[in-house]
Amino acid sequence: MKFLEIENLRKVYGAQVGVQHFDIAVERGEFISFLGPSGCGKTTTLRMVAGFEQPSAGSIRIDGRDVVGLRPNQRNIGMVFQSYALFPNMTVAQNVAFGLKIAKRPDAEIKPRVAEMLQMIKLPQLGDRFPYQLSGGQQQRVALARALAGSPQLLLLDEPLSALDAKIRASLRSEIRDLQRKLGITTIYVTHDQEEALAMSDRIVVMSEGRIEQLGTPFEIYNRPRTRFVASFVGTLNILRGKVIDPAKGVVRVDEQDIRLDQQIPNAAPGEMRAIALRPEAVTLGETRPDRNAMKGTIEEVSFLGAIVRIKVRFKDNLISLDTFNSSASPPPRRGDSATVTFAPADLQVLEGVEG
Amino acid sequence: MKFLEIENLRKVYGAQVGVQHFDIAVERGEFISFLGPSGCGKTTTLRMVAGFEQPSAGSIRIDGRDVVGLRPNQRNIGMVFQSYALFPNMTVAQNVAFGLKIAKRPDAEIKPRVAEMLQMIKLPQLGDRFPYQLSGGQQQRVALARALAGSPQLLLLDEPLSALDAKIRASLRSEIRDLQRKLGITTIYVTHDQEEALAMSDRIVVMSEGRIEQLGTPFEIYNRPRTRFVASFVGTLNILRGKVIDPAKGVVRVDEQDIRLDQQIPNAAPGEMRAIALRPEAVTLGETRPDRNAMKGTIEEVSFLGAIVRIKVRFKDNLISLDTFNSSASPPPRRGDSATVTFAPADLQVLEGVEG
Amino acid sequence: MKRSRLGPWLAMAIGTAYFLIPLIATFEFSLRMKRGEYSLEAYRVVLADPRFQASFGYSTLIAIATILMGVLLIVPTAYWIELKLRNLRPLVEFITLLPLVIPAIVIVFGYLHTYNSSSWIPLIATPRGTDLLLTFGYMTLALPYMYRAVDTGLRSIDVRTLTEAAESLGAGWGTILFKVIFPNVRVAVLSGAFLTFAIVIGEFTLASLLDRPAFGPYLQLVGANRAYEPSALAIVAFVVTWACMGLIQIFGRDRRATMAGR
Amino acid sequence: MKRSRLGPWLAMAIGTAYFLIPLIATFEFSLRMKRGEYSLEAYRVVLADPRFQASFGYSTLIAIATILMGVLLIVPTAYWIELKLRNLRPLVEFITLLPLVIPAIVIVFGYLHTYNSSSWIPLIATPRGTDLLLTFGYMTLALPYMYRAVDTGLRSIDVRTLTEAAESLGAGWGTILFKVIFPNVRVAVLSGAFLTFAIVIGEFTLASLLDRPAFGPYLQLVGANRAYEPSALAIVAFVVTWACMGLIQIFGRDRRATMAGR
Repeated sequence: MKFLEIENLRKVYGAQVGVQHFDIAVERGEFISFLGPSGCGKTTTLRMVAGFEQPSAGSIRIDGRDVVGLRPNQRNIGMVFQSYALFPNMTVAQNVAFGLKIAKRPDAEIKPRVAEMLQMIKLPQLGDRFPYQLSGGQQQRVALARALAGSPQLLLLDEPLSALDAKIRASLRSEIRDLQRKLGITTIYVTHDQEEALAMSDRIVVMSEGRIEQLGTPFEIYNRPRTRFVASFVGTLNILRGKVIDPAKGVVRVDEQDIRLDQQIPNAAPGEMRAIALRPEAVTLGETRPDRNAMKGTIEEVSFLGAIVRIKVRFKDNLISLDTFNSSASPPPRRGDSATVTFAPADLQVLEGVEG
Repeated sequence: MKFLEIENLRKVYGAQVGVQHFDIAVERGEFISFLGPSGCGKTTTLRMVAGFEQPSAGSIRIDGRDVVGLRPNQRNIGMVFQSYALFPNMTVAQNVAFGLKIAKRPDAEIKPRVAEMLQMIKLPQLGDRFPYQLSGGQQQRVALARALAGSPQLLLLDEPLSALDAKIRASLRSEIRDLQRKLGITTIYVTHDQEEALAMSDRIVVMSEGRIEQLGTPFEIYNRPRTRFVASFVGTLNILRGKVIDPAKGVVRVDEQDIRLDQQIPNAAPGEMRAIALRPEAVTLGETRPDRNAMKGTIEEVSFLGAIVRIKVRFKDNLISLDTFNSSASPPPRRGDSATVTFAPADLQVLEGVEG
Repeated sequence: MKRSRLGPWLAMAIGTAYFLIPLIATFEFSLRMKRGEYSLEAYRVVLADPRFQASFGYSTLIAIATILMGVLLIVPTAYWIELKLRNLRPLVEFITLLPLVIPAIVIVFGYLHTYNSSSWIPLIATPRGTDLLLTFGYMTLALPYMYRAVDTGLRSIDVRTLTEAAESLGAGWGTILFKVIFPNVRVAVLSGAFLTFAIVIGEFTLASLLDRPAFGPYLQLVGANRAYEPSALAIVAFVVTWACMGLIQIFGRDRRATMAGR
Repeated sequence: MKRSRLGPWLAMAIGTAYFLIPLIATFEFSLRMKRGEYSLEAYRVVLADPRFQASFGYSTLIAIATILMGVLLIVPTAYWIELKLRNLRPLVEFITLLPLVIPAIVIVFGYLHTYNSSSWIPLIATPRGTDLLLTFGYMTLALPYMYRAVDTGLRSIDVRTLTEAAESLGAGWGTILFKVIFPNVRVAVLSGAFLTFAIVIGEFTLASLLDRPAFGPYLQLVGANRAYEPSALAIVAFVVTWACMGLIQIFGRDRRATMAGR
């Protein structure tokens, strides 16, 4: 038996389906992300686990106990909201102590626990401040401490970093993950930011239109996307349009240059058009080798992004975007230069469907 | 004579200095970014160029004409705002035509010009829509078309992408840059997003507390930051704390492992502590070579970010973060593995000041 | 749980009853002028009364004058404050709220002393002057509503940036006001105007103390001396004000839909 | 350019003069009761008048009753609507705005017919009953202000998420209402209360038509029969209402500072 089991969960609003066929089993201590565009049902699912929404059908078991029908205050969960949701009339310490007071813990226990939590979020001196005196990042850390103070069985986070700046987002991301690891608390994290989900999660549930598209580790999701939706939602893709030359040997022609795949092209006749996906980081500039495909083109755009230099190489109709690391010794190539790009046959993936 | 010349510009609010010692000369057709944290004076400077604020001292010349004292409507500039600022009571086409109507261009000229601009921003069928019927990205493209319709001498953009989603931001970024290149219009772009500035600009003005910290190409700014502020604001840095062993040969000891620099350490005595900066992308995992420094440590964290895998390696007290490209063939290393990192002596930079 | 849900519903029920019961009772009563049958007789009598027509016409005129003067005073002021004097906003808000809490009686006494026949501006000496004074008084009463409506309209469109955008496109002040600002607050101004109209039509204190032939005092006069007509009048007044409210809601909804779409 | 700047300033000057000139004139006049010198004689006379004390006391009592009943009716309703019935908000806003536009006279006629001595609830038959009716009337008048104040307070704190946060921490409804919601809207409720107080103290129409010994009718009585006392009374009423407004502003500023800090 897994720690959290959700079976055949379904939520319907009138005629509209919010969530359906939702099944997952989460290990104790696992960090699971629900990833998807807005309206995909990820928040609705989280809110059903929290008890703020009632499922139309299906079951949710936490540590063997069916919680459907229980009120949120009977579920022993910790919840963190996008808008922090700190109580404005209470100090930081009172906010953190709120759940403990409600549970009628003795004062002698509450005080050291609050101090411990503030230590944990690295704001030990701010107990007497009010929420409005803190920055957004600090407020969200306090919200985290408040959610964790009562040692809940399950931690639920609903886009907790969306309201924050990029730099704070990145640092708080690893802080949350460190904390979660240290406490070993089972965690569900809702986000629409694929990088966040990839960076933090043990496993990711990619959702679209109320269904699970794929469930897997970040590495699986990114490198072996099961559906076209997952492939395009997670990461960036080059899509090449090529004419099938030899389906059995896996040869296609893209802008008059032949390239090889490491697999057959299923259900394809010579002359048909196919879309082929290629991740930017699988492409390198120069370095022609016999085991790699090479294509000649012209550099159309060079974007210096800091650590990464993103280069777009134009062939006749197709365009390949590739990433290289910045090197202080050699400036990036220039627009208009001719260039050869190479990539391994294994990195090419034929997408389903015939292209016009 | 340069196209836009700003000399010794200064703006004071009461006792507070908003901008001072601001000098730049911009070529015709150049794309210049003002980059800095909020409150650094970048927007104030832009607004003085636009005419919405009056400088306390200094001169601004556009194409040889001193514009200080001219009203914004006499300066022949195009301006794009963070909040789009489309006129809600007018259709897209009326918005784009607004400046042309004010300039009393004949109707026979306005209509094709508006059509041309809508074509340019790839929204040719949306002329009859009202702004509230468009997405944020579309609205900002209309705002751009409106600003460019009157063929201004200078295009000013004030954080135009800050209100948009990450994905749209990235695509609109290259669209704006393409347009700017095609039209050859001199452009000033204000942003607090270093990646945006690095990706788009011919040159970047990094600002802090009302002053110019550094002026240079993205490559210069990123790889040869002149001040500690620029180094830490642009990109991410590993800061290693090491004990100086041999200042003349450039040897320091970091967590009991000696590393070499390609330069002397100025004003340092053996035994003093120094901070050394190292970019994450200059570090590689494995590949020991005699011309590179090597350090042995333990992998503390692995963040799978998609195209990039960010790995943190812990030594005794220091931590090095390094970036590697995702490779679908080989999963990233695991937490707790031991690892050797290498980096070239040339990539190390000693920061000013003695460390405690 | 159950109890706490019942409370609010009960409160809402009471709130609704508050308005509906008196209204229905009044309406029912107004239909009973002819013995033993429901008829619109009371309405016929009331609407045929020349004093009704005269007082209603008078109040309508005063209301229109109030609205015109109010718009001319408030729109440019509110625009200017939003654009350049944002620091003054709390002060201006305070001033515009004053008429809500200063009793109308105090305003009238102030006027009577300031503009009496021996003062510099002896407005009260002539009926036209008193009409003007009444209009001023109503402008004061309507100020909080009018200002708030216009201010809300202005705030919802980010006046500052729109003004700057128009300026950067070469527009002068006239163009900005009439092409950009006014069209975007027209709806807000209209809803303020309807509210003003509704307030002026039913107002009693000022009109009565200044002794003008307005609709409010006529209502009171009829109410004191007749049986069925007052109810009919009350219903007529209610329908007029309700129509005004309906118009506000219609315009308001339009605006809200527009906003929601953003 | 120059002209367009002058306009708004002129408008503001007129606006300010509007309030200041009558006020100063009234104040100056109120000091002239003793011939040839400025004195506070008028104030002494007014404040010593037992009818002043009685009517002011009566109005204060009614105001407090109105505030208590209003808070009990409005806070839970507004909370519930914000939390669970957001779709109903336009309707509720519409209802709460009705009293602004339905003339007080209509309300009174409605009450007179509904609660007269031959009706089911003959409130008007006894003075206590009429007092209750007056309180109901004032509650109606104050509803728009009170509701708006409470609603603004509730909206500024994201009631829904705070409620969910408290629930997830184990809190029940009682704890949520008294520990989380109420402390955060206390300021808003207070400012609504002060506004209500100011309105009730100066109200004339309802009190006069229901024939209750309130402060408004007393003001009018004195105004019709005396020379200097009315001015003094007007100033007293102004000071009282001004103090209420000041308190609202103080509490409001507190709140605003809090908000700005976020």
